[in-house]
Amino acid sequence: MFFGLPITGETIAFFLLALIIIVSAVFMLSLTNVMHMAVSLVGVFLGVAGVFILLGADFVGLVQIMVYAGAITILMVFSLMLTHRGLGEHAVREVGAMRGTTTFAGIAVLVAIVLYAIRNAQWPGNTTALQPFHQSTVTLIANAIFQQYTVPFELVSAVLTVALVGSVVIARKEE
Amino acid sequence: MALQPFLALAAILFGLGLYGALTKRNLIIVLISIEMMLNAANINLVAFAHFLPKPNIEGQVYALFNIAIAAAEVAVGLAILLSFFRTRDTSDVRDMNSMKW
Amino acid sequence: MIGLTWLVPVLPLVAYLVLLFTGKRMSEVAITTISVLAVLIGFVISITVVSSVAGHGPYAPVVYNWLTFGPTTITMGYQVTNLNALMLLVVTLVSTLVFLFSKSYMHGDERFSRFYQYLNLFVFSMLGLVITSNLLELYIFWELVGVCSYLLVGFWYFKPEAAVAAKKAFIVTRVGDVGLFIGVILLYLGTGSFDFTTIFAHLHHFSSMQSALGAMGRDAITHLMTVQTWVTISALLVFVGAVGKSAQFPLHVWLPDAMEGPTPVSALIHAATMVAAGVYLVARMFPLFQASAAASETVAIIGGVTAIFAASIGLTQRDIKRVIAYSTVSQLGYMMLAMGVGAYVSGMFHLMTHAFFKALLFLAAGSVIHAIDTQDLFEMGGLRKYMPITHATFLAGALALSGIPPFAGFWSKDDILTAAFDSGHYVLYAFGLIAAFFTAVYIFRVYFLTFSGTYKGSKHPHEGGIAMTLPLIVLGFLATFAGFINTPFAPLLGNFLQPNGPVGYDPPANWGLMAISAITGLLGIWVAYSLYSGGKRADAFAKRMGILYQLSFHKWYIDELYAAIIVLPVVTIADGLQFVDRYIVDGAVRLLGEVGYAGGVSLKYSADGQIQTYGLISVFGIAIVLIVALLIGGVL
Amino acid sequence: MGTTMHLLSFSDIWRSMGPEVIVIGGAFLIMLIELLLPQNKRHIVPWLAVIDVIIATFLIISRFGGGILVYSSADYVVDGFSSLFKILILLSTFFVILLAIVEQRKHKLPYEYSYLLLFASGGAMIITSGIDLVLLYVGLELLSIATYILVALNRKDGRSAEGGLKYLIVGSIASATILYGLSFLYGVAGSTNLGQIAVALQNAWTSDSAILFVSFGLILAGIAVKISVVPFHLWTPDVFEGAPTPVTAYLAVISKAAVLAFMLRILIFAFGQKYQDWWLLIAWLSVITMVVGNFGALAQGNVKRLLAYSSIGQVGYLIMPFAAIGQSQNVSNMWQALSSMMFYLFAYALMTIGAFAVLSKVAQTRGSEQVDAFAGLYKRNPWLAVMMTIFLLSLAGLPLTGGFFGKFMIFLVAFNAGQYWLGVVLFATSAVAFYYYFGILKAMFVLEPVGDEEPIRAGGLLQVIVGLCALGTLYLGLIPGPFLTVLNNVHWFG
Amino acid sequence: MEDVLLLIVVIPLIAGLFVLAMPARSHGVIRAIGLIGALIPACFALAAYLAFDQRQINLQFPFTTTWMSIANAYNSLTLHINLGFGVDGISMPLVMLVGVVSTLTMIRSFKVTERVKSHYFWLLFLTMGMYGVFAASGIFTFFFFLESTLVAGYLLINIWGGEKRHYAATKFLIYRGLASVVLLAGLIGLAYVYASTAQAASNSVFIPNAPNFLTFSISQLLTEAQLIHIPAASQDVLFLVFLLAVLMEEAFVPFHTWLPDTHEQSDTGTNMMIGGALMKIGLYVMLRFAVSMLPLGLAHYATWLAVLGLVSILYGAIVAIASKDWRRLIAFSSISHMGLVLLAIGSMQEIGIQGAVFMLVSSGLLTALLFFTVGAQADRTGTYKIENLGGLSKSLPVISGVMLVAALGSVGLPGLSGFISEFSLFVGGFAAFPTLSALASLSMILAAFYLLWAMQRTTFGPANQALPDMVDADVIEYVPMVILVALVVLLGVFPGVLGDVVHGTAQAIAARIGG
Repeated sequence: MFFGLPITGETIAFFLLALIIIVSAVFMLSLTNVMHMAVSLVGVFLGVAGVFILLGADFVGLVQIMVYAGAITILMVFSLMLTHRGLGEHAVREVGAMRGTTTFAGIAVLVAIVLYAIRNAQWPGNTTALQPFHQSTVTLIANAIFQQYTVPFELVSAVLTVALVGSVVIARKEE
Repeated sequence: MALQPFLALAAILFGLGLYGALTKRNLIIVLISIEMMLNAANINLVAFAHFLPKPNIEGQVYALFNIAIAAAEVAVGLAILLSFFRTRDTSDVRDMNSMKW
Repeated sequence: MIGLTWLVPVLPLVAYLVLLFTGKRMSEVAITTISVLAVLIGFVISITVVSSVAGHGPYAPVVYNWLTFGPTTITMGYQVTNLNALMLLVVTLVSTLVFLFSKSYMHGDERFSRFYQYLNLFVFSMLGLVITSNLLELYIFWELVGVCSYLLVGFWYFKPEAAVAAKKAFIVTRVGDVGLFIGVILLYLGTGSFDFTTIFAHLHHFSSMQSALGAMGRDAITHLMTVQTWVTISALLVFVGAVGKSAQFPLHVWLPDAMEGPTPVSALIHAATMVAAGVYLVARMFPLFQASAAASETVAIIGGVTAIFAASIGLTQRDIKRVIAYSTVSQLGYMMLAMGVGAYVSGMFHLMTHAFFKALLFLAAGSVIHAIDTQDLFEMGGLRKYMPITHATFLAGALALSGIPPFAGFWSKDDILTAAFDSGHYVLYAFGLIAAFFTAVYIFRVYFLTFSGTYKGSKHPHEGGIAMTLPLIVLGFLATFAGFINTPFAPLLGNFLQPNGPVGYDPPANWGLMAISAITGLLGIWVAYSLYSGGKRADAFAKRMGILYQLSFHKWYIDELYAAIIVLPVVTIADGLQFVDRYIVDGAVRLLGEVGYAGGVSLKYSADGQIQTYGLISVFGIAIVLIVALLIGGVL
Repeated sequence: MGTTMHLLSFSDIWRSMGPEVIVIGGAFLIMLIELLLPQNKRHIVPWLAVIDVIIATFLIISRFGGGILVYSSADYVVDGFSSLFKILILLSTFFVILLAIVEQRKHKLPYEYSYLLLFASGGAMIITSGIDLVLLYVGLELLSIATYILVALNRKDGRSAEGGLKYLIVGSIASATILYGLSFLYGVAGSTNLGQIAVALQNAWTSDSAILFVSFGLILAGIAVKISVVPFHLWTPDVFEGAPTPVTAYLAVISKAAVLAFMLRILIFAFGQKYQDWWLLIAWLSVITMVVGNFGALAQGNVKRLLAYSSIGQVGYLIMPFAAIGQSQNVSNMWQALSSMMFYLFAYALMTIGAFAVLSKVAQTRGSEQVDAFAGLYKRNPWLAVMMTIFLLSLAGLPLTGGFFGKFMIFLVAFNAGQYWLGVVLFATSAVAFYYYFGILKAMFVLEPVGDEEPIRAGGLLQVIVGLCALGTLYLGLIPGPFLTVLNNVHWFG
Repeated sequence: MEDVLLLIVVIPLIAGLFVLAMPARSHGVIRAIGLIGALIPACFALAAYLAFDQRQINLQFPFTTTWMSIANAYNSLTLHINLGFGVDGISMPLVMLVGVVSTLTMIRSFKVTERVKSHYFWLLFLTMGMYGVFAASGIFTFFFFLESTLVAGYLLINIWGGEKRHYAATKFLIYRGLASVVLLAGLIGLAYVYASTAQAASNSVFIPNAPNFLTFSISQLLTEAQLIHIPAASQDVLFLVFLLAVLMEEAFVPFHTWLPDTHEQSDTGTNMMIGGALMKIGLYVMLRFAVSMLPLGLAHYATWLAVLGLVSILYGAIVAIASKDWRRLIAFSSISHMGLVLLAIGSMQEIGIQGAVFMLVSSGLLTALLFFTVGAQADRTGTYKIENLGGLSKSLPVISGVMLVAALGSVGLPGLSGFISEFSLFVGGFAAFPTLSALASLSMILAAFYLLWAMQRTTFGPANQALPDMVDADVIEYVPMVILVALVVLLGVFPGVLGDVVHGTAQAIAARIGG
């Protein structure tokens, strides 16, 4: 038993992934070298993708890897490079201890409350199956998107268009 | 495997993201931290989708939508950042202080 | 003619209005004619009224509804009683003479018509006061005469002293008026009426007052009050009004200062009529005072004290008018003394004779002042030969004042002294006697300093015209002979005033006391003669008297005392409170405003432009919201 | 769910979301037209947007009062309140676009604003009708992302980008918070459909109350950030100051209206079961929002920031009915609360947009947004001064104006719910607000113009905007009857 | 006659709009319109006054039209809000007072040469507001007009005032603003409490116009006040709310500091309007709502009322002594006088209530007259500081004389309107609080002291050499002075002209409060 959980392959996998995510996240927040940050960022996103896959959401996991670990990370790194003279140098002055502690305390309270609530809730029992769905998640997702979620799906296109046009309008050089 | 560990993980990630958003000085890192918060929410959704008494796919779909929107958000954020950088030559959060009081 | 009584006060009012609108364009003669006619007709009517009343007794009031006032209705109207009729006669007579006198006295003044306006208004108010049928109406006219007095004292407003004196006269009498005001209210609350008859009727049935008292139960004081104390308090408050108007101690301070007004004003208002209104009020409210022994006693004591106190000041004043003014105060004290000991008829008798001889003295003094333009006794002298008529009439007035038989003052003053003695007020009797002595001393001091010796001034003195001398002569006649209407041998006035049996206390004649008072008067004249007819002895005597002289000369320092214990504290408190108002009350308000504004400023600066600060605050906000949410849910 | 799924027919889509289709589809179309038009013809683009808005508005109005239409398969509902919200949104968008046209003549905003505004409004409209978490969230994000861009649109002013970035950071955190909260809702209920959530939650309160409270708190906090409830309001003045004035008006009105609709749906519909417990929390938020908003404005010299704080205060008034609902004795109170909020929202929209319109003109000619810029406005342009007076008096809550009547209705709600103190705080804080509103009034009427005394010439379009807003403000204050009748007859699904 | 009140309220507004339509430079036309716009309603008011039925105690000349309806305002009942007017014995005299004061202010403001157009517009607007306040028969109508006076007053002070006018105007605004807010809370609370009581009582008592229990109609509330009694606890709370509002509105100590500042900084016309009519609103509210509709609350706090009144009476009178500026002096004097009204209301006597109306009217006229004359002399001397004046009787006999009349009227001289007012109030006061009233009567002496002392320093004594050459009142100035003096004398000599109108209503109120 580990934290009250039976030690199975899944459990081990989960804790490994959790470790990766949290450590990467902490690294990302504490490192000052931009390249190191980027690497740990990828760690976080990949870890999350792993969690998704562990939860049977293979498609979502894949999208996570492609969008986050791929596209967004690259976008970030490019932006970092664009807004910085060199890659190796220290990114910026860091936050003061006082501010850091206060922020940490506030967030700690917040997270503690959420954790407390999570712990006290009566969640449904364990699902043993790795894959609870009887069909391929892709099919299910496709069905859902094109039947139940048609409207949001169409809207997302609007969101993306807005983002695209907006980014262009704002980021283009003054004519 | 149970639900709580996933939720706990998400909560912690949410907290970390929030912490990053509120303490990091580089605007890009701030934006990334916000993405981490969104990721936390996605973990929640996917975990719920998995562990619900009647597992349903809606959580996963929701997560997918979120990923798409988050990407759009990041793109816009970076665009505005570039515009800001162009006029101010800085990407420090603390330099966003021309408007106060 | 009795039906025309209302004309008596209305005629001066008409005259007032006529002068108000057209006076500026009228000649002095026209103004005087109108005014004198107005009061003269009133006088003639008054004579007929008196004769009617003498035969008929008091008439029922004639009233009109004025205002619905709670459960009752206030009426306005007039009533002819014996007392009123007498007063009408006295007031119109003196007014006529003073009006006439003023023509010469005020000749050439640029506000001649204004002067007559005020005088007419005054006479209207005074006559209204006299014949009113209810207490509220009396109060109304009471205040109006006060205002006229204010206006007339301040007639020469550009003299700072006159301005101050006018204000002082108004405010000091106002103190008394407030007492009367409250008294009227208390009587109304107790009896449910302002009508004299109703009020007096209730004084014999306390039950209705008892219930009114019960209704006032919310106030602590009323728990301690019985109906008797209520009556006493009401009576005392009414008397306070009288004290103010009649310049009784301790509210006498305004009257001497009021001499800043033109002399005819002093004669009419501050000697014969208005100041006597206090006495008249007590007489009019006589049943009330009879219902309260304590109140009557107070009236007597105040009267007696005032008589001797004012007389003692009169001994040393240098200003001719002030001496006579103190004399007035003193004589009014006599009248109050009479009222206090219950000698209703004696008081009214003295009021009447005093009106004649005091008006005479003032007018004579006015004649002198008019002739030589000074009021300082020590700048006069030897005027006997320049102004024979003035001298003769003044002498008559002085003798009347001193109580030398058979002049008018003797009979009335002696009546009072007798009443005081007979009713057992020996101390007050002694006061009265000493005051009588002082009276003779100071008035003959004036007489000797003015008319005997040699003239010290530069201006050539001469008699005024017929308008001046005629009133003097008429008044001189009255001062000499008016006393005979109520001698112990023939108490005509007593019979007239008491048609329904005796009112108050009417002492029998006492030859011994008469002799004593006559001798006292003669003694006083002798003292005055020895001190003042021959030059320097007075100064030596003054030195010998030392502190007493100083006390008298400085009017017992009452003015200074008031300045120190009333005016100064009030003004100081006012300044202090003004400071408090500005810096503490308003300061608190401004502070509150500033605090609010500072709150705004601090909120303004809390937005420091740092997005992460905003985020941090929001995080705390979220945490608080969560905690509250969980607390509400009963989970935490 | 999933078994009885069927596809939406096109007629269903048209009947349920015709206006949204017109707005968003129109936005796409206008985008294309803008690309195709030559540079010198592009000035017609905003007018196309205006026409689009007008068409959509008429469509809604023509369908108004048609009862409640629920499209369960599309998780979409068309009820009276959503229609009113949409009318409000489109009306405000109409004014904002016109104002932007005016503003553009001086500032050369990129023409993209016209369809960005349409997209944003489309998102806002979706929020008012959606009853699915996904749909609501996507709508919210469409609105948010479009407004982030709009705020940063003025590239010549560095403050614009800064404001946009600030808004983006705060807004994204808020979105993430809301999303996080929504995820718990989904987890407990097992569905993203609000109707099903509401049903599921009825049973879940006994077992999972803690997590539901957390979910509620997170969503509330996120919403609070978006509509700038104290203490989540601090970004507001900065962003308002940075944004181009039309966009500021947009943020102040439409964003808030849409998020209020969101709040209405989620908090009352989904959490309705336990809503009675929340009222005190919301009441306190309302109170501190009113107090801080109005006191914060006291010391402001910049009119835009002042109006930002003022709008914070107004939000306090707007959420008060939510608090009162919690104390309602019966269902009629809820109707009253909803209609009072709706009424005030309309009044608020008109007076706020009007005030910003006047401000934009004054700031333009004077080159300053300070209160001093208004000095002597009455002499320089009486029309603008009088109109501004109407808006300010309405904001301050003086009778004859929509602002007063709206506050009055909210006041009645509080009284009817027995919460007298809330009503008293409402009017007490608006009395404090007199100070700064009348400060502007004073500047306009009392003070002499500083610098040049040249009359300000307001263009016809601006006069139309301002005039219409003023007319509407007065109409709502003088003759609120017809609108009240409309409000009395609308129904809300939930 | 039914619409007369509506016309009275609307005509000034229409005139104001006409003024706005005029070119700014045509001062003559603007002034004429202003005068006509105030005169016509004043004539209507006079007609109404003469036609007033003294035996009837309901609101007369009722004009009511439904303005709007709010559904579900009280439980599921609909609230109908009326635009309504109507007057009774309390409000009729005050409407008349507004007519007199506003007309004369228009005449006085012929002297204003700066921004004439705005000045007349706002004066007319203020006139409308004050008519509306006194003539309103609905809570909503009342409040709406009350707030309109706020705006007009603020701008009138702020534009045409003295050196520190911004400060004074802001103070005016905040104080009266807060007061009106508190008042609104009280008014609506009153309506709600009456609604719930009426609903509860409707089984046993016949309530006209049921089942619209939540009503904003003042006449309906007055009717209900006779039929049902709302719980004592509610009455107490509501009464406190009203009391607080009135204390601020009417500038009672310690909420008074705005009034002296306001008066000190305002110009003469504004002062006449504010002192002459606007400052009567607070006590009108007290009589109209707190006294008439909350009898138990009144009974509970009667002593407090009296004490508060006494404090204002003495405080105002004493501070007035030390006032160096005529306008401050008048302000404190009016605080003192209004305190007397509060004391009398606390007495719960019919006479006290009658006296209250008398005092409101009388003090309105006298304050207007005082401000007018003080302003007229200041126009010539250029100063309001008492110490800089002196001997004005010489050069300005008419103005000084009228000033003296006004001062004496304030002192409570019989024959002028102040006397019967003070007298009635004191009769009421003594009937319930002899000790407090006795203390209050000190103010009669103090009033004589400060007013006559100020007169002595202003009009008496040698002329101050520093003063310029002056010309006495001109024709335009005669009109207000003559009319006001005539009215003051009329009321003083024949108080029945006012008393007959007031009596019936005062009696009805007294019956309600058991006085």
